[in-house]
Amino acid sequence: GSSDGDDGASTDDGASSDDSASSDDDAMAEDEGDDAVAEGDILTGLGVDAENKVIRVGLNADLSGTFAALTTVIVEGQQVFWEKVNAEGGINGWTVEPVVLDNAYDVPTHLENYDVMSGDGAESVVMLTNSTGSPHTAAISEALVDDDLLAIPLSWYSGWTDPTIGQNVFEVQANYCIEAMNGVTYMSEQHGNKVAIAGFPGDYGEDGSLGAKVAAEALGLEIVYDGQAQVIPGADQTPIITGIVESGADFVWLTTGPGQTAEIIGGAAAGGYEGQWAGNSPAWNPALLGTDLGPVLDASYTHSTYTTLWGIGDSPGMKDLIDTMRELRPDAIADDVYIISWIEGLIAQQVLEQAISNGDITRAGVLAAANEIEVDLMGLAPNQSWGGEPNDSIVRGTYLYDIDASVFTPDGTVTDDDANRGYTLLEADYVSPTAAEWDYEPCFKAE
Amino acid sequence: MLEIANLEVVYNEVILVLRGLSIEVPDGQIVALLGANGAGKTTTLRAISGLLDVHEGAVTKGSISWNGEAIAGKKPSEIVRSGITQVMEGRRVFAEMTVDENLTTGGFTIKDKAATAASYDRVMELFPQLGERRSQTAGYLSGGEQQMLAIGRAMMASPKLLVLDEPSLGLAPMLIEQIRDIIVDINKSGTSVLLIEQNAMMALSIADYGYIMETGKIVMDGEPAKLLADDDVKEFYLGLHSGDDTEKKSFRDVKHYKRRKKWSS
Amino acid sequence: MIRLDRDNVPLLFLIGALIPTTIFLVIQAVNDPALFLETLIKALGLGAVYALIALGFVLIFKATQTVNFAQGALAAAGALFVSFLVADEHIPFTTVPNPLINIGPEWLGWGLSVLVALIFAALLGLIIERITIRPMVGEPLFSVAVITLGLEIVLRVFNNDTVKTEFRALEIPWGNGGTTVGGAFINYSVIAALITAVVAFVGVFFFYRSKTGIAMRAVAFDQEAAMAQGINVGRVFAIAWAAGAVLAAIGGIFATQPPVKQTGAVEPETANIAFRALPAVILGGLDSATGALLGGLIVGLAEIFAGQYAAGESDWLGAGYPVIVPYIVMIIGLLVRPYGLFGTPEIRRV
Amino acid sequence: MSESGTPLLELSEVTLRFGGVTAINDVSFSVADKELFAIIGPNGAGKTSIFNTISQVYRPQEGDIRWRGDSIMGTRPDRIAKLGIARTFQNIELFPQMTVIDNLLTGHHVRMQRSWLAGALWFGPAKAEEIASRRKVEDIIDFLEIGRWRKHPVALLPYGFQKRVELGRALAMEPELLLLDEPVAGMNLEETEDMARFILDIQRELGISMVLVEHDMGLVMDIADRVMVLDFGTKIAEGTPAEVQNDPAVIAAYLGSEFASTSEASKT
Amino acid sequence: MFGRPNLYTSYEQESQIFSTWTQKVLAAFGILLLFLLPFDIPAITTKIPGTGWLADIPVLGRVFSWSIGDGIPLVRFLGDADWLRPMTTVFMLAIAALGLNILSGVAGQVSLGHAFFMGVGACTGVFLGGESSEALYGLGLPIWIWLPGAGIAAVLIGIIVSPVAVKLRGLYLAIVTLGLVFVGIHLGNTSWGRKIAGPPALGRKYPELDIRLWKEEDPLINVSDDGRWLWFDVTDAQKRYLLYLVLAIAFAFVAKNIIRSRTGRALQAIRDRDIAAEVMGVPEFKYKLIAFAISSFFAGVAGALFAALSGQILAEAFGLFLSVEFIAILLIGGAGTTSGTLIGTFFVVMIPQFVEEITKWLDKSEGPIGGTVGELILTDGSGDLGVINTSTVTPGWTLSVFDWNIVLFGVLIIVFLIVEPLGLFGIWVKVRNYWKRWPFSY
Ligand SMILES: Nc1ncnc2c1ncn2[C@@H]1O[C@H](COP(=O)(O)OP(=O)(O)OP(=O)(O)O)[C@@H](O)[C@H]1O
Ligand SMILES: Nc1ncnc2c1ncn2[C@@H]1O[C@H](COP(=O)(O)OP(=O)(O)OP(=O)(O)O)[C@@H](O)[C@H]1O
Ligand SMILES: [Mg+2]
Ligand SMILES: [Mg+2]
Repeated sequence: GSSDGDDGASTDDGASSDDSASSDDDAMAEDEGDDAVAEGDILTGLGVDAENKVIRVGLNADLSGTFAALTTVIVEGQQVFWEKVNAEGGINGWTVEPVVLDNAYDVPTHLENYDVMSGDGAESVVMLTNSTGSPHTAAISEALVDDDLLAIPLSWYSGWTDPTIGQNVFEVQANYCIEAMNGVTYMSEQHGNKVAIAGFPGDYGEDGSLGAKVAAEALGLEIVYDGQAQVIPGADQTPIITGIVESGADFVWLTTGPGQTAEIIGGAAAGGYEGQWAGNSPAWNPALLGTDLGPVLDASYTHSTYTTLWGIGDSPGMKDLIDTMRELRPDAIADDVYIISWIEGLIAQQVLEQAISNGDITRAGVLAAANEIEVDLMGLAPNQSWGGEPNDSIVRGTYLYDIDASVFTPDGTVTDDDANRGYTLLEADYVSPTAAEWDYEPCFKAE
Repeated sequence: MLEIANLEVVYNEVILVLRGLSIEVPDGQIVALLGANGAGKTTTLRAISGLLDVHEGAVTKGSISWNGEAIAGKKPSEIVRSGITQVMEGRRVFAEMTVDENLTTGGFTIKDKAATAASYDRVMELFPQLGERRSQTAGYLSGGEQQMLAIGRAMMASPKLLVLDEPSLGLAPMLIEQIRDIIVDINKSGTSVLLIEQNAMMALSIADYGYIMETGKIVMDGEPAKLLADDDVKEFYLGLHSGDDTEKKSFRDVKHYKRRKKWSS
Repeated sequence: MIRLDRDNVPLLFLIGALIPTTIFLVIQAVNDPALFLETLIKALGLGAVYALIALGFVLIFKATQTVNFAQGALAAAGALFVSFLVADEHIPFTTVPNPLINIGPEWLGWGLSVLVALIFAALLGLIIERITIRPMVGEPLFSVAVITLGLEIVLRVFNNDTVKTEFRALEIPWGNGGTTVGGAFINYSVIAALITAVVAFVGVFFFYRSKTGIAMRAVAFDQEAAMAQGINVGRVFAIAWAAGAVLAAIGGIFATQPPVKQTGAVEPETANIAFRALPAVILGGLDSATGALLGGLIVGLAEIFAGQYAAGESDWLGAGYPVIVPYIVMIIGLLVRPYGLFGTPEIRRV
Repeated sequence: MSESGTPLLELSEVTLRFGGVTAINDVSFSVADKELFAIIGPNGAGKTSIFNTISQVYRPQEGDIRWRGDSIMGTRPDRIAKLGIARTFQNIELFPQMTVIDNLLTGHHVRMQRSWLAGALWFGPAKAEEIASRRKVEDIIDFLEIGRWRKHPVALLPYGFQKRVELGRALAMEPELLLLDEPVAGMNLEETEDMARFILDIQRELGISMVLVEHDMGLVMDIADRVMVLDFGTKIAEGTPAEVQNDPAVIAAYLGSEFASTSEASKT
Repeated sequence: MFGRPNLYTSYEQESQIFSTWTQKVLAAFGILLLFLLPFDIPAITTKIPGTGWLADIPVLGRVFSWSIGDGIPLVRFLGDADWLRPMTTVFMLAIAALGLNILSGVAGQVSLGHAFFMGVGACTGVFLGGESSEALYGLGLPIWIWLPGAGIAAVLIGIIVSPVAVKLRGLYLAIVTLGLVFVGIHLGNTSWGRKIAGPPALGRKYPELDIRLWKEEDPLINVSDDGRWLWFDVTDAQKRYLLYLVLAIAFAFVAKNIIRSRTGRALQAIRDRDIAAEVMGVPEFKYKLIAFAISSFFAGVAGALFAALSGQILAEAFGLFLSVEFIAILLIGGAGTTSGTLIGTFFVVMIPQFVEEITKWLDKSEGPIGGTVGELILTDGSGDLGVINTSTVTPGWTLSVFDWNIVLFGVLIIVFLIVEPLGLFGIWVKVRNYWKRWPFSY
């Protein structure tokens, strides 16, 4: 974890001058945080503007790349979250300023942004509340450890819990692998024991496919078609469709993107396949209900995810989210991913609260605080803590929803009372026996 | 009538090529424009037909008017429609297209189908060699055949003013004679002709009026008879060496030093 | 008799590869005729969509000698226009309701709206041509090609991020419905694509024999000489781009339908149809309408058949191998004919 | 120097067809050392095609071409250049974006040895060779009086000078035989005289043999040693200028009435 | 010599890259500056009065805020972490671009497959230099093997595809090479491809840049950790910068030599007139092959450096966009010239940085100029006139700053080619010609 106290907390040789020249304009403020300064009783460092009592958190997010449609909304939601927090007086009087940089879903750009956030300039931060993408987060994970920074990845890869990086990369919610175990278990209970699997290659796709296989083995299901790592975005999916149709599976577990989900389900339906479908959370997009496939999906798809969804349930977190959005962004479309924004925000808020009460908001201090607490996600999702063993910090509960076109309000705004993107809850915080017993190990290993 | 007055043309915003050039082509006449390589003949022609743009050139001074209307700055297509057609230097046939298709493009501006057909027959009559290669790809024609095609293509537009940039380039002696007759023919049928030629003898033999240009300016003009009588024209354009000796000198005896021309002093 | 010299080797190779393939396919056809027929029809449908996109490429190439790399973005934009007019029922970029959608029976209103969408596509093509291509008259062709790459980048951002192209339905009246013939399921949109491709092909084919068509080619080969013939190069460019954009839009609409996609909705990926169709254009020959049609069909057949019958081999072929099948077919084709099957060879002569 | 008896270049019964067109039909001729041999004939007679067969851009279907007694049929064009056959082209084929110097240096390419790897490192042999070549090329530039253009891209040069540069590029190849395709087309008399002077100097002082294709009969008849006349790809006459000039077949097919009247030009 | 200011006294002098004294001094100064750029060098210790407003200007302000504030001079601005990596990227991309310039700019063989060859280099690098495990291949060899090896492997692959490539012309070639890019990314999905490049969408760790004699523990020269070089404290990022700078200079020198020597002329001749070139004694096939090989070598090495800079290899990174970026570099810089290529690379990499700086500045500034302009073009999506949206989601028809960055890249390519088809180099030539009045007086 937080090893040798390097540039973060200690005073090093650099220009440690706290000369009176600091009365300069904005641009000057940046070299203030060059080293640890005691402000009142609180130890501050890089990423903090002690004079104005501002703490900066970073979002290294995809705002113009492959997942921009999704990520921009999440980032916007988190900005709303901080607006609210700051309006209510901040965290013990400290204002939180989100620094948003676009990684364009590109690893070199992610690294460039990370250099900025981990540096000592005006955009340095104490933690990253969003680090979009798996290869991207993997590329910075070692640096996070070196820099005493923590990051919340927008990626549910099962490897983040790894002890070497798990105290810096905060996996939030169940991972793809656990999700698939739960999903396959649930589906087999409902629909039968012949399962087909199809997914992308790589961390996401193969994590999900492997999770499905683990569950299938534990439950004694028959894997009639194995499409692990076979689905390639942009390619014609005929081989997979052919495979699924010929397999005669009772249900199919997909770890794909919405486009491929539609492609495969539509193709299989045209080929006469009549089984059921389910998949990891990213495989679904409610907009699909508005397409020609709407009826098929309504009848046969089960959506799995890690959290409660917009307007479903009456947890305090959901109430807070909806109220805040209604107040600050009344025109925004009601979107389930705001829940992710809120979860990221809640984690950062509670971590910073702890750090302030510890009297240390240097990077190392924040990191230490984060590993001390259990965050309360206010019913939006299972609570979580990271400090202990991997097995203790893994979340094992997921949520399952039935897709229901009749409750689908396509462009419902946050002020709509019955804004619903087409879900009815089947199971909340569902933990399958396989998932409950799972001993930590990355399902999909790169090395 | 085409009138060019005090024309100045600059390439690439730095290279001044025409320095106050003035030329007139009265209706129904053949006017010859002679000059050394690089004098700016082709540039003059580009200015007339509006093609300077393509070469990063621009008219910076002076005027060009066609039947009283200023045409500098107009689009090439408009200029062609107003009756000026040219045979471009270096043939410029559409290499990938057949002979027939090349001729079709020549008649692009003519709507009247019968007129087009008539022009086509005329071209075929004038250049029987083209007739034999009608559907052959133009790029594989010999140099001279391409030249014929270029002239034929221009004739398809039945222009009021035909501008020819070195039509005799690369043609066999017999064909040069033919071309000369063709030009006279075309002229007789009412088309004015501006003829740019290196073959001064041929050009002056049919022209009504002649200009001689050097480095962007007209240095001498007049009736062919007057030009032919000039010593410098005789020496530098006709190869008839000075004085009473009207015998053409052999190339083997060409001196290794040159006499200065009086106009370039 | 075929002599074995350097030029014949690829040809022999091709024949050598075709014979076992044919035998394999014949066996498959006998084995399961319904599946074979279904695959064949699907392949023809995909081929028709490729051919439509390819025709758009050819049209623009024939006038400008450049490949329009923005064709994909134009396809997506065209499909978006339809989605605006039909699903959202208003005129693009405004809140003005689309009055046509309620005229007559559903299919009529839809058809009229599509027509309007195509007009919008043509306008978009014209605007793009006017702003970015017209100033390049007389400039090096490769620069123009790269301009279209720049256009692709810009248009894509507008398509994806401004409009948020997330599964916007086109509400095609027949949806992904179809009929069953001889045990094979045929999507109506496959039939529609085939008919449209043939109609477009015939149109383009005859256009090239007209005077304007010849003028267009003249412009492509030598802009200056064409101007000197009185051809209005700007007008020719405009016609080509407008027509190219319309063909792209038609291709884009079909690219959301079976057999290409099942959803009948525009998504960011719709724009990729152009890159998928590029091999078809090159295989057929960049400047040949016939080539576009045949190239499209060949590539479509190769892709779908490979996807259907080589599915078992995907481990060593690599998952998603159908994406690169078109490129492989293209490279083999070019080995035999460097200018594609029907392309005009450049005149090289001294 | 070739041994007496073997001509420098010899074409025997060469026939070249393009589909239905017979561009060259059973043509034989030979060029001796230091000779200036001219080929004339109507447009499309096959003159340029003969050049193209000699440089092996076209492969004739029949016949044989020998260089110093050895057949060069099937040799690649760049090998032909290396043997010592240089040429100019009917439609200027300079490298338009390169400067005059670079065009000439490219001509000298065949006489340079250093590989691309030596060039990449520059220092040492490659540099020495570059500078030596540059010296040779400067001599040619002086000889052709194009010094003032040396650093201009050739595309911007007036036509006449481009023709000169093309001649210079061919000379830079240090050839033994030079093929000139219409070197004075498009030139006025003054420039034609210059070009004639260069051609004669090349023949006399450098001792290079030449084959000349030209429609300017004044020039051809004055400077050629021997003339061959082609019509429709077939040889119709060969001999000294005087013989050819008075051959009725040649007059009918090519010269026309006008040529006979060169001497009476003043009458017009 | 025709009224030129530069009079040469020998062909030898004229043949040098920097042929006059002024040029030599300027070049030496420039290179020295590049070497010093990443370091902080305190020099001016007092503030300059009346220069406060300088700090208000984007980009420049970053520079001046230092020199005004703490008396640290101009060169400090790269000391900021956020400028160091982009500059290192410039050097790395410049190597690849120089290679493509020889193939496309000089020899006229337009290739959209440059990213593919970079990918080949990157994969070879990780195969030779990476550690093996049950899921991955790797030989763990030192950098002096894997870096050149990356180039050589790319050359070998280049030679394999050249029989097709050499036959093709113009856009046919461009599209076939584009196909290579797709094929290359696809190979990452095969069972053996992922053992080299790592699994798709996750990638694999790249070998470090440390220079070792063989596989021993302690590197000869440590590049991957902070440390002391001579009398400087150097961070790993600065070390990498210096390493890449040295490589870029070496490759630029080689590229320039190739272009100005016999080979370069032969390539240009083929570009301009292939048949004529052949008749002049330049074997077309051989030289196209050489051009392909050289370009692939540059690409291969650059590809390995690309992945090393990320610390990670990912097959998807070597996609079409990268290839397009190179074409943009060549065209913006001016195809065919070495200096143009270098300028073009700098421009293409740095433009997004500048755009970001400027929007940030506009967003924050309140002053008379910045404030008004900011208000005019920025919007928070509330329906005012602005076209640049400062929020991340973009309601309505405005684009976010991040989208604008991409749009601007596209627009820049378009505008550049329309305004100056010869690129930055063309602009430079024009400016120079005004002064030299070349070649005619006007
Ligand atoms: N595009 C161009 N850019 C720069 N200079 C040019 C351009 N075109 C021509 N020039 C220059 O303008 C001058 C005149 O050229 P022009 O072609 O008009 O001459 P010309 O009289 O037709 O010569 P020729 O008899 O050789 O055809 C020449 O010196 C030439 O170098
Ligand atoms: N590559 C080719 N393909 C088809 N036909 C050709 C080709 N090259 C030449 N020809 C034909 O061969 C004949 C001879 O052409 P060539 O160019 O040799 O004539 P030439 O004697 O040089 O004529 P000119 O004096 O007009 O240049 C012409 O009829 C021409 O059309
Ligand atoms: Mg001229
Ligand atoms: Mg000829």
